[in-house]
Amino acid sequence: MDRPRIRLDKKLVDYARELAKEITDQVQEMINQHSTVSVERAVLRLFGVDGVTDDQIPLVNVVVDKIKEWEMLQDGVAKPIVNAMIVLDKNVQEVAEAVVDGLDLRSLPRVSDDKLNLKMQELSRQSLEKIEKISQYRESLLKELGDPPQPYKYLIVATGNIYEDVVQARAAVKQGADIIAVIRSTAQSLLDYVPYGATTEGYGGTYATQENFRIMRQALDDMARKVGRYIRQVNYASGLCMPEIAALAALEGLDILLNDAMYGILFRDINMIRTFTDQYISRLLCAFSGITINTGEDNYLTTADAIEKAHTVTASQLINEQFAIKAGMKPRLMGLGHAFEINPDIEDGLLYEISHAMLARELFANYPIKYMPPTKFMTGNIFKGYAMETLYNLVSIMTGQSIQLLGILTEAIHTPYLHDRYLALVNANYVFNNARHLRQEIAFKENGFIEKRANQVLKEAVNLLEHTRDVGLLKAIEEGQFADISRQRNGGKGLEGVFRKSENYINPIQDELEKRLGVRR
Amino acid sequence: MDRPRIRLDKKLVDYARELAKEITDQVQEMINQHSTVSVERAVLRLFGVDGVTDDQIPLVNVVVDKIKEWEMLQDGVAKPIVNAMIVLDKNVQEVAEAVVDGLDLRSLPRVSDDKLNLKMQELSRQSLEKIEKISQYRESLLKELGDPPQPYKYLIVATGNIYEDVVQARAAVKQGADIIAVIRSTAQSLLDYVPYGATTEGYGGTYATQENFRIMRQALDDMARKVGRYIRQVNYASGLCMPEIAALAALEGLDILLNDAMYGILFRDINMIRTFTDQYISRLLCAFSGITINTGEDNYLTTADAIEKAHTVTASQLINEQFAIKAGMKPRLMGLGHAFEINPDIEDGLLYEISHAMLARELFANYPIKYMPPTKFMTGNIFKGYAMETLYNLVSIMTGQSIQLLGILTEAIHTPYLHDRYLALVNANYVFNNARHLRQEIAFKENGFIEKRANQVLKEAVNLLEHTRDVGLLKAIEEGQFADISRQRNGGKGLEGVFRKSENYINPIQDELEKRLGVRR
Amino acid sequence: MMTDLKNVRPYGDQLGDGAVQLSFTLPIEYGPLARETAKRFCEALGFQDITIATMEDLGENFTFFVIYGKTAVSVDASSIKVVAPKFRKMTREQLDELVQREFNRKIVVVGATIGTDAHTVGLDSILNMKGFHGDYGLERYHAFKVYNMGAQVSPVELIKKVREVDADVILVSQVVTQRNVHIKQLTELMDLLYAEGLREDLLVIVGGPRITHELALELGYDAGFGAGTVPSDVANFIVQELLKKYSH
Amino acid sequence: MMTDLKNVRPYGDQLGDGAVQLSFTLPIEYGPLARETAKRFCEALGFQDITIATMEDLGENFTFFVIYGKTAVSVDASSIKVVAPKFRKMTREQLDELVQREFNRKIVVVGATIGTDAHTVGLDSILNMKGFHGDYGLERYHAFKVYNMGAQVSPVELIKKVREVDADVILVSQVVTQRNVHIKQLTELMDLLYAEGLREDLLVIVGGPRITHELALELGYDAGFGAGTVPSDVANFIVQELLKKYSH
Ligand code: B12
Ligand code: B12
Ligand SMILES: Cc1ncc(COP(=O)(O)O)c(C=O)c1O
Ligand SMILES: Cc1ncc(COP(=O)(O)O)c(C=O)c1O
Repeated sequence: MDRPRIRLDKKLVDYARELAKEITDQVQEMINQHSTVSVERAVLRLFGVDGVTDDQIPLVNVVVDKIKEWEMLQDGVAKPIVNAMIVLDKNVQEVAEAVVDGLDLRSLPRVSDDKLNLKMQELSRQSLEKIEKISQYRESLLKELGDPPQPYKYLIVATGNIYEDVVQARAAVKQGADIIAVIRSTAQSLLDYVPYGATTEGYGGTYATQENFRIMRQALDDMARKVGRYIRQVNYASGLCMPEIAALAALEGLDILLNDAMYGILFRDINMIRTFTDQYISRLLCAFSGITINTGEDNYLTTADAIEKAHTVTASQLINEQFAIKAGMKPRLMGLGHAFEINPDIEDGLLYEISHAMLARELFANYPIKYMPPTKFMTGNIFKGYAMETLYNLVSIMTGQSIQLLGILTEAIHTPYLHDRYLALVNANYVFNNARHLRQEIAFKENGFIEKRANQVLKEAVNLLEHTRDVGLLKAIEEGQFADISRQRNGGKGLEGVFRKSENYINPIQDELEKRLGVRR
Repeated sequence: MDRPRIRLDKKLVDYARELAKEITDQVQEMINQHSTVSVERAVLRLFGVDGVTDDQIPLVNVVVDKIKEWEMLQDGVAKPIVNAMIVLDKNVQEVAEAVVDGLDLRSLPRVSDDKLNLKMQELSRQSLEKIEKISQYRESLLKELGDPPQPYKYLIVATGNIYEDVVQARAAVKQGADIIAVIRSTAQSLLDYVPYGATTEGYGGTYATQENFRIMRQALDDMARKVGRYIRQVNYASGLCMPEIAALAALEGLDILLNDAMYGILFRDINMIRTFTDQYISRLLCAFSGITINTGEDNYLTTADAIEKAHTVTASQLINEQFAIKAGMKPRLMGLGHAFEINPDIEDGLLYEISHAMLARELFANYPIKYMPPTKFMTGNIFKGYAMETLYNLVSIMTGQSIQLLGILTEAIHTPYLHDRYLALVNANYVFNNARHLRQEIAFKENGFIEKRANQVLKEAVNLLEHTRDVGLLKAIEEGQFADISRQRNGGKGLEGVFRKSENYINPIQDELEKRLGVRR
Repeated sequence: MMTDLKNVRPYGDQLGDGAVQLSFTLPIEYGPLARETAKRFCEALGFQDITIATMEDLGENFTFFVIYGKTAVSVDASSIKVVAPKFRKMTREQLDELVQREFNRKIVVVGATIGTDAHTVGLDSILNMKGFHGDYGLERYHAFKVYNMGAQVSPVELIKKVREVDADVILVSQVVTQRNVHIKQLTELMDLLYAEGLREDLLVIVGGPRITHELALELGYDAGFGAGTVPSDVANFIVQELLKKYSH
Repeated sequence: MMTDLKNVRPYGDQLGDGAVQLSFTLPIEYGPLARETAKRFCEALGFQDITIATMEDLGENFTFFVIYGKTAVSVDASSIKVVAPKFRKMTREQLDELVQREFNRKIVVVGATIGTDAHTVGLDSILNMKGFHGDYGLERYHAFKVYNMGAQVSPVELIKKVREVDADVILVSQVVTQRNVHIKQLTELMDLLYAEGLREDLLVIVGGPRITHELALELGYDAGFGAGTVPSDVANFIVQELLKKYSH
């Protein structure tokens, strides 16, 4: 016995998964009919288009916007670009630059479909081979340096300045961090482009850029060799540029991306179809490049009550799981989320927390699930907050969680100071070590509170999923079934960037990914 | 199931108790042959002698010293004093004052033994009736106000000034304390008298005096009525004046006394015979007046390693238990001690702590055992210390401990500040409430680490007890078997205050107590 | 404890001891020089009896300290005039009745988190039925008609709503305070209210965990409510303040 | 992080921000006046951007605060001369060999916790075989002959022992510092050593969690060792210092 168990109603578990599958099957049909500007930009990025204009607009944005303007986007960005490459005998970057400089692709002659397809496949294969190499290198580094024991200690840096982030990340790794996430600048999720280059000014976080990824990656690999354990790097494939960020992350060897099928819709008011489509492509990329996704179920509990709405976390996890399966992801990459967010004044709140943590653990037994710390009930009493984090860390080691986002004692006050992060590690290092094998030594009472509560939450999740299956996920979101937030299918940000694929639509990267991942549609 | 269980080797448990009984039987024989100046002074105090001389020497000290000087002490102090009362037709206080003023009791005629015995019995009964009334009053107050749930939250105050102590105690009770202990001034345990009156100057603590007891008692009763729960008061029957403090505590209605059969010997270098004799009489008084004793096994772990020497705690608890039984104490008054003192850097240290806590809980299932917080490994990192206290509180509520001396985050720095105590309560209130019924929901693995470790400690305790039985407790202490400290039977402080009882020795209070408690020897 | 308000100083374990706990990080390598620098720093702040309770190596030439010190600094609290929203506490029933009697209509309240701020929980807990800490929200009162616009509302949208529903009161929430973004956003709203000639007719109230009444007044608002505010405080303030306003 | 040593200031999340956390209690009733008084107090210490993170009612007219503030105060660390016992770190084997070679006998050490202080764990961890934190104690060295007198030893007893065993080094421990009792006791010992004409011949070293080298020097001791001392530090200091002494 390597952790305690609870018995879940097996039939109910199967039924819940079946419901989630039906729900996502419906949505996937819609996804298959759509593409988005970010998907197309991701294709260009993977083909090798890089750089920005003098006004700091990424070339990929200029090109996609032009092609859209020329009403050629419904076929996908690949065709006209590759056509130009062949006709003009230029590489993709040169073509993109030419477009920026005024080249009108409509003016070019069309090469044969065969020629076009051959070239597109070649470019896609080259691109994916590059990614494959990168992920193989990371695998081997992980083997060489060794994987730290779970739960991994996950810490955030958020200075706004990538170079200062590096200093703080290095210190955190020395103190024991296993995973470093660079929080993005507040506004980035609503930007319909990916900023460029190294950045030193951010707002509550640091911009996610390819160069920033590279700088942090190098710093973490340096430190990893120094401390002799592999250090994982995290960013966000979330917001309006999911597919592009996933592409850049794959190219720069990131390990984990925050990526949720519904977060953007609910918490950032991004159009549903945009988000569903983007998440699919971004997950294909993650699946292929071995990037773990972390879903955002913790967010449900920052607005809703963590006991009353525990089942929404479970329902969302199951939906995220099915979407991930559709994108060819294996359980080992599915870092489904949950959180320790129950009001600390509740009698036996800890029993609820244990129960909810066990439910997630049992449902997703070998998944690298991600556990989020108390935030909502953290107050300016940093001492009490530190006590809450102690129990949070204990529940994690006791129930066998995988990824532990460490709680920060000043959560209610400011983004973490350097020593706030240190103290978070002091706490986790103490608890994880001091209670290392507790989970092998305890059992929860059969048919006791913990087991019963977990089954009850599961039942409530099934009820929600049943209703969602009946009305459809889009309708359920319109009704406000998730997080008490209602969004309309024709509303939200980024709608203008969604388009219906034509019959002639081609996305060679997607095709190649689907082929290799065995999810060919 | 109201708490988790572990299976102890039943035979070993019985054998351990049998050994402890044999060990204490031997010592009790020696105790029966001795009395001490403090025992005699306690008799006078219970008869009603009060007050100090102009030089602040308690009348009881002057009287006993005189009687000793007159070589009349071997018969006990009661006889000459009561003889004087009858002859001079004075009350006991008047006689004592007369002695201070120079009256030589040798000069008085002797009344008949019958008369003497009658009067002594009368005085003893009056005295015990008074105590009985006081303890009945406390019982009824406890019933009226209600007993808080266990573990009781025990806090110390230690300003040195009884009036300032009252302010701090009141604040602590408001914040949730169930028990208030006034720490004694550092030097008091080695004073061979009990200071007098209200005191405002102490050194790392406040002097234990009858008046200070009264002042604090009144403050606590006031607060108890305000907060609607009974508040217990603690002091120390330890050091050179155990019996007298026990007498004063009984008279002032204290609820708990720190009282250990060996602490004074080992940690204060007090003579063995003195301590053994004093503890017996003080425990008769506690047993009669319903005062819970708290033993000091935690002290073993401040010098020795808490894992290596865990069995010394168990052995001492068993010895304390047998001594207490001999004094007519019921389990409900035996607050045997143990502590959470394992190095926090030890892997699985928490499993050891749980195991040791369970061992104490199982061995003394319905006893009000007292659990002491981390002290030795507390550092200037008050945050880490606060995390340690969180786990300490969790272990307590999880294993069903009775009396919880709350840990103070500044343990390594200074005696508690007002808000240090507050933060201790914030921590305990949070953990106890949030994990209230955890103990009903978990079980420890059968034959797992926790159960095996507990049996191993028990086995080691038995080995130590066996050796102690073989050589005798006095010899074992001389050998340094307990706390690695060696004390000689003819050494130590207070030896000059011990004397062998003559054949005519009478201690009417002791006789009456033994009779009523059914431990007549 | 009876204090001399003229001379208030921190209390550790006796009156006047001036005991304070500090923690901070110095960007200096762990070692004796770091220790001495920390001590000098505390001296420069005016502390004596400085105990470096712990000093820990954060790596990368940073050192963390926990320190206890004593200070002779004291504050004359008797001369402080506290600024806080003024109202006497009436029950919900009393307020509802009062509004019924004096206004004979509902008081119209528009609430929003303005600017880039996306935090709604605080505002919701003042407005929603459920309220906060067992204290019912404004929607539960007969006295109020509440429009809750949610988060990331621009001042222009907010003002549009105010006109549309003929509001008596605006409640704005601001939670994010990094780089003083809240001050920027609150100033923008107030300027627009003046520009639109709406300021006079409205009660404009701001709340949030780092909002103080003092700050609110400085920015031209009628009141500021901070951490731990309960809805009934806000309800009482609104009703009593409007009564004053209309009786003038 | 490379710091300008001339200008060292606390670091929260960026260089020079001067961020400090404080906590303390004021003897004043929980409420707005307490909050304002706390703020003024922090201002008087020289803090700006003061955030009262929490304010809690301790009862009996006491209020507890956790506060974050920023200060412009900085320290010139480049001008600080650190006082610390000086020695270079040699291994136990090297020291044993060195003593064997240079002294050709064992160095005699007498250790004691003096006065009313009953704490022995710290001293024991320097002297006992077992040592501290995996670093062996002086008894483990061939270089030393150790006499550990334990706790509550009076200066007179200690000196008697020193004469008896012809000691080279005295190690005293002082843990309790309440009301500066350690200073009293350390002074008493040093006075007696001078009075007895023994000071010159001996290395006299003091240790304890709140002992600093600076304080030790002030009191006339040769060195002071604080929290976290390992026995090998003390061993190195003793041997190297005695070598210096004898080579003069
Ligand atoms: C929940 C939460 C979120 C949720 C918000 C969900 C939602 N719909 O509200 C999510 C996850 C989306 C979120 C996101 C972010 N958050 Co946030 N979040 C929090 C958190 C954990 C709790 C806030 C909360 O709900 N408190 C409970 C309510 C009841 O308290 P309250 O807001 O103080 O309200 C009370 C009073 O202030 C007052 N009040 C409040 N408003 C009003 C209005 C009126 C009119 C009145 C009268 C009274 C009043 O009454 C209420 C009841 O007493 C806090 C940390 C914490 N524990 O405080 C961080 C925190 C506020 N967030 C923070 C940050 C930085 C962010 C992000 C910018 C992070 C990032 N880089 O992405 C993002 C961006 C959001 C944005 N654009 O604004 C910081 C703010 C730092 C600062 N001082 O500026 C905090 C402090 C966390 C931290 N330490 O970094 N967050
Ligand atoms: C264990 C302990 C006890 C035990 C002592 C057992 C024993 N035989 O030593 C007992 C329970 C008996 C005890 C009693 C008391 N204690 Co006590 N005790 C502690 C405790 C928990 C741990 C101390 C310890 O062992 N530390 C571990 C050792 C290894 O660390 P160290 O002493 O710092 O030693 C290291 C260095 O300082 C240095 N060092 C130390 N000595 C020397 C000497 C030399 C020559 C050198 C080179 C180096 C050196 O090297 C060591 C290794 O690095 C502390 C709290 C704490 N966590 O620190 C309180 C503490 C020290 N005790 C305290 C008090 C007040 C008392 C009492 C007075 C309480 C009372 N009112 O009854 C009594 C009275 C004792 C007396 N007369 O002195 C206070 C002191 C407050 C102050 N600043 O003055 C403390 C801080 C607790 C508190 N917060 O109140 N205590
Ligand atoms: C899935 C997911 N994406 C993104 C974010 C971050 O927010 P933003 O949308 O501002 O990048 C979160 C935050 O918790 C999240 O859970
Ligand atoms: C049984 C017992 N008596 C007394 C004391 C207090 O010490 P002192 O002897 O100084 O009163 C303790 C301290 O832990 C103790 O455990």
